[in-house]
Amino acid sequence: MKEFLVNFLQNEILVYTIMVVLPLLWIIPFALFAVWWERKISAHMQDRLGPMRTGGWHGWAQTIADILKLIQKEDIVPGAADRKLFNLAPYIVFVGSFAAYAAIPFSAAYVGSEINIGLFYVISISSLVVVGLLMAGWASNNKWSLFGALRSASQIISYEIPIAVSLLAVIMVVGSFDMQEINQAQAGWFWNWFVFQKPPLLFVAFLIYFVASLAEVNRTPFDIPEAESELVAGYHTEYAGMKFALLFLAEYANMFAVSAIAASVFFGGWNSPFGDFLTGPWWGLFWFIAKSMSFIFVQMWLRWTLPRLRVDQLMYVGWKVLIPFSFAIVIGIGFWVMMGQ
Amino acid sequence: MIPQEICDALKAKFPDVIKETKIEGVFDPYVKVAPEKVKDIAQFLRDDDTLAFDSLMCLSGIDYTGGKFGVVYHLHSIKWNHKITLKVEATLENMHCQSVESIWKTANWHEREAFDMYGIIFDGHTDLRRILMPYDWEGHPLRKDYKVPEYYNGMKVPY
Amino acid sequence: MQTTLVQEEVDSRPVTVPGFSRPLRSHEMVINMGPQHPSTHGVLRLELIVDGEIVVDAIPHIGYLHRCFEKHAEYMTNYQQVIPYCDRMDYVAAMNAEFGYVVACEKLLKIKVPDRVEYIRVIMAEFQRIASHLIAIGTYGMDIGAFTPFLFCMRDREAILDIYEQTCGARLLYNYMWIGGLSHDVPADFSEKVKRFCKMFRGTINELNDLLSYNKIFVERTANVGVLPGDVAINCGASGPVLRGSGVKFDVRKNDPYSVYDKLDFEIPVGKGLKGVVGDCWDRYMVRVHEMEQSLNIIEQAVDTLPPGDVQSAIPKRIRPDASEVYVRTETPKGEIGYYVVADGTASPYRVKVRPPCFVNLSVLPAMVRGSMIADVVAVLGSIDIVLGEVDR
Amino acid sequence: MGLLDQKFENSNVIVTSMDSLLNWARLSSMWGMQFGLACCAIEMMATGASHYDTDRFGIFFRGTPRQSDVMIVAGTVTLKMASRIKTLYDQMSEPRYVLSMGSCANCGGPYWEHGYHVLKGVDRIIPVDVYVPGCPPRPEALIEGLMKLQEKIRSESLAKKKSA
Repeated sequence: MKEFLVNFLQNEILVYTIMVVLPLLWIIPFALFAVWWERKISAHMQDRLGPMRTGGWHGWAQTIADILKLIQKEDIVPGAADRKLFNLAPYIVFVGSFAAYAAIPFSAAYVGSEINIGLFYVISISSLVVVGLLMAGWASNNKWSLFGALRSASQIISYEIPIAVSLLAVIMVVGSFDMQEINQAQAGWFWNWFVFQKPPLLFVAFLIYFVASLAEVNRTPFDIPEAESELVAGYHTEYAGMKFALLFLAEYANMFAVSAIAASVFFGGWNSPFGDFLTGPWWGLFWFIAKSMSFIFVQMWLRWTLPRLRVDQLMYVGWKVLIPFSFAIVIGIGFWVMMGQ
Repeated sequence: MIPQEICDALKAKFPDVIKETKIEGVFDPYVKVAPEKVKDIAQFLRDDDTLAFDSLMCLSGIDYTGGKFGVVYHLHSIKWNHKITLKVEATLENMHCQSVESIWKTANWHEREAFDMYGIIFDGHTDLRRILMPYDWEGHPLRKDYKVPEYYNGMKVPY
Repeated sequence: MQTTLVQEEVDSRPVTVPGFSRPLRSHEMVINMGPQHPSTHGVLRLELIVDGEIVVDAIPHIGYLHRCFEKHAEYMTNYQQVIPYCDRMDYVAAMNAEFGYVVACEKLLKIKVPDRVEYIRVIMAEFQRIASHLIAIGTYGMDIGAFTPFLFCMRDREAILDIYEQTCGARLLYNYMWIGGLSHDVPADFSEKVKRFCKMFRGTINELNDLLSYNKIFVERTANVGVLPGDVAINCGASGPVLRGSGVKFDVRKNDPYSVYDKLDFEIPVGKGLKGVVGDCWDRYMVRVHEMEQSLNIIEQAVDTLPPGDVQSAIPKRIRPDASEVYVRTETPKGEIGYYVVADGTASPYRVKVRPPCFVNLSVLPAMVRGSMIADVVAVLGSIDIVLGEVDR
Repeated sequence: MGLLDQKFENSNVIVTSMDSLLNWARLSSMWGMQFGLACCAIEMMATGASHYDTDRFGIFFRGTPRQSDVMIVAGTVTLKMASRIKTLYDQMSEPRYVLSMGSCANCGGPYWEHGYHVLKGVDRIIPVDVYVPGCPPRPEALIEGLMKLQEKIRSESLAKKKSA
């Protein structure tokens, strides 16, 4: 796609700009509808209807109204807050989650940046979010926010490790960090997907990744940083209006990012599940988004079903369960790959 | 134990602090005692094996008008399933009464409430503060002669 | 809410901070939980002194909903007028709150109410117990982080409210039990409705158990948390599920029966420490679930033996008891409610003192949360199931 | 601002259509504050729960005042609580609305005469947009009150708001 655009527009800077803007064009409508979708899904799980009025058909315009309203809201900075950090934090959070999209392959023809350390880049850049959250919590000068920020920092840092190590298992099989190469390695029928390879090691690796990714995006049962019933609203307790909307948007963008990684690393990414059936760049996009969305659905499903862990139990799961298992899998895969050669 | 036996046991142990006992003609038989001996009596009632009043059901303050106040203790024994009521009288000149907080922890908040509502001071209470009313409220609202203030913190109180 | 981090040397003397109840040491911080906080179940304020996530001390501040019930009771023109205020005291279990008051007044007046009235009262009180426990369990799930059980509980509660609405026209605050009788007789198809509900609700309890009670995360969060030993519970005056959760088999309905509870057959569930120690949050929670099952048993028996008759025949024309006083306690969903009614021979009570169950149960909270984590405070507070209207009156 | 006010007074197509868009957004997404005081709070919970479901109107409850638009004062306001309610109202960001639910919040309700610790009407400390009578109001009544508030928002205008 890059070559095509360069040939077409004859301007590399313009092409790069377009390539960058494309994921943004996806994230914003996605986040808008994901919020609506989540409200509808949760409502139907709870014997309710969810938004019904706004925009006519089943309240489809609910989140659009929400965002338009949030734009109109007064932008409050609490008097005792650290003004600079308070204002900067939502942008850092958003940049952190948005930058991860640069290396995610949406289709065989499109990936924002074809860097050969793609997966490594995604893992590391998404850690930027934690800086933003810490800033938000600290600058609010509110004790609940501070608790939320400290909890999210400890949580995200702890769960980065099992995520990275479980993805390492796949990297060892492929022998490359390049996301496109990982996707190409899973071409063909669905049993070629890594989740079904080297049974059951990579399947367990996927489970570890999925559990840890829930913690990474602060979803139940690991939503302790914003635990409504404990910390009021966690790190964004003091945020109002558009800044809150940005934090909210970033949360959903993050949700999609981790689901997209799960889809492309373990579930064949843009590959069709049925060999050559419905392949091509556009169908690739379709398969990729469909797979990611199904993970998002599972995330929502879990959120409206499970209770929340306590902070020490969360650390227990991270350090004493997920990390040892993920290391064991890496060692197992190492032996397997070595034997195969 | 029937109430008569409880009264007899109390009279035998504390011959001079029991002011009045009433068993017949009332729904809840009661023993009226001196306010400065409540704690000893309570200790005895709880620790004596045949009485074993392990729970204080209720502690109420009451204003008998004319400057006379009272504290009423409703006791119950889960072990023996019998009840007795203790009564104590205080006057406007001497609003003191011994605290039974160290005997039954239930009394802690109940005594604070009686203090808040009637101004009865419980000697030996660890934390005798207002409980329901704001800490800067003036007066004790459940007294019969209580007058509602016109304003509190700039807010008009009467309708 | 202002941040009050006191920087001192580690071994320094405690520093008194203006506006807070307790001196602080250098590594401690005060956080103010409430009066507006999603999980304080109303307007409770907890002053938490924390060392990181560990709670060093919790100091409850109540009175944010002090609506002067006792003053109103003294100023009413007759005994009957106090009943609506009883409703508003425990607004989650209004039937049970007014039950205690009417039993006390009937004892003062030495009235014997007809059997039909007693049975209908028991049915209504047990329905209210289920409704109240549904709210308790639902909000407890929400405190722990599970949102969906709350909505399921509220949905089932609506079925009970429908029965109430058919009977007396109100959803929440009924003024249904009058001194000596009831405001309305039950509707014609009452028995079938009640039986249908009982059948439906047994299934719902199983659903609730699957979704919440035996959920691994829920058990992890609640078992071994906020342990209250039985002897401490008795000494602190705890009652209701809090007392029974600690393994003490005491229920006013059985041990000091009122109304027709002595003619009905039911069990008293107690905490057994199945998932942890006896007296932890899970035990208190589970006692509520089992109590709902027992309430269904009581309702079914009472509906089967519901005698015919007039529900207003025993209502006295003139309510003017002789100068006397009475203390009556009954079992509400939260624990035992006690009414100490002093009559002076006039038409209105001289003094009505309420012994609110939640008031006493809440005073146990600091002992239960010391040394646990902030998240546990929420878990323990939810397991006590307080209603602030009753704590503050 | 004289000139600009003048222009807004004669509401033209742009202003009115902008008005209706912004009003639509505000009235379709009235996030309530998760804040109950007394009996009415239980009915408010029932209104938010499965049977009545305020989420149909886009109303759901936020725990923090910063992110909420409508404060439903559900229950008796006591003198001890009054200053806290004022603080919470001040913490909410504009545009904000107050719905007074139930007789107690309207005027003191059954506690108006002898309630020495009850504030007789929340409108003595904060401005109220909609009053819902009842003790407690049924969920239908609360929904009606919320729809009245929607009507009120619908009639707001950029121009009028400045002059008001």
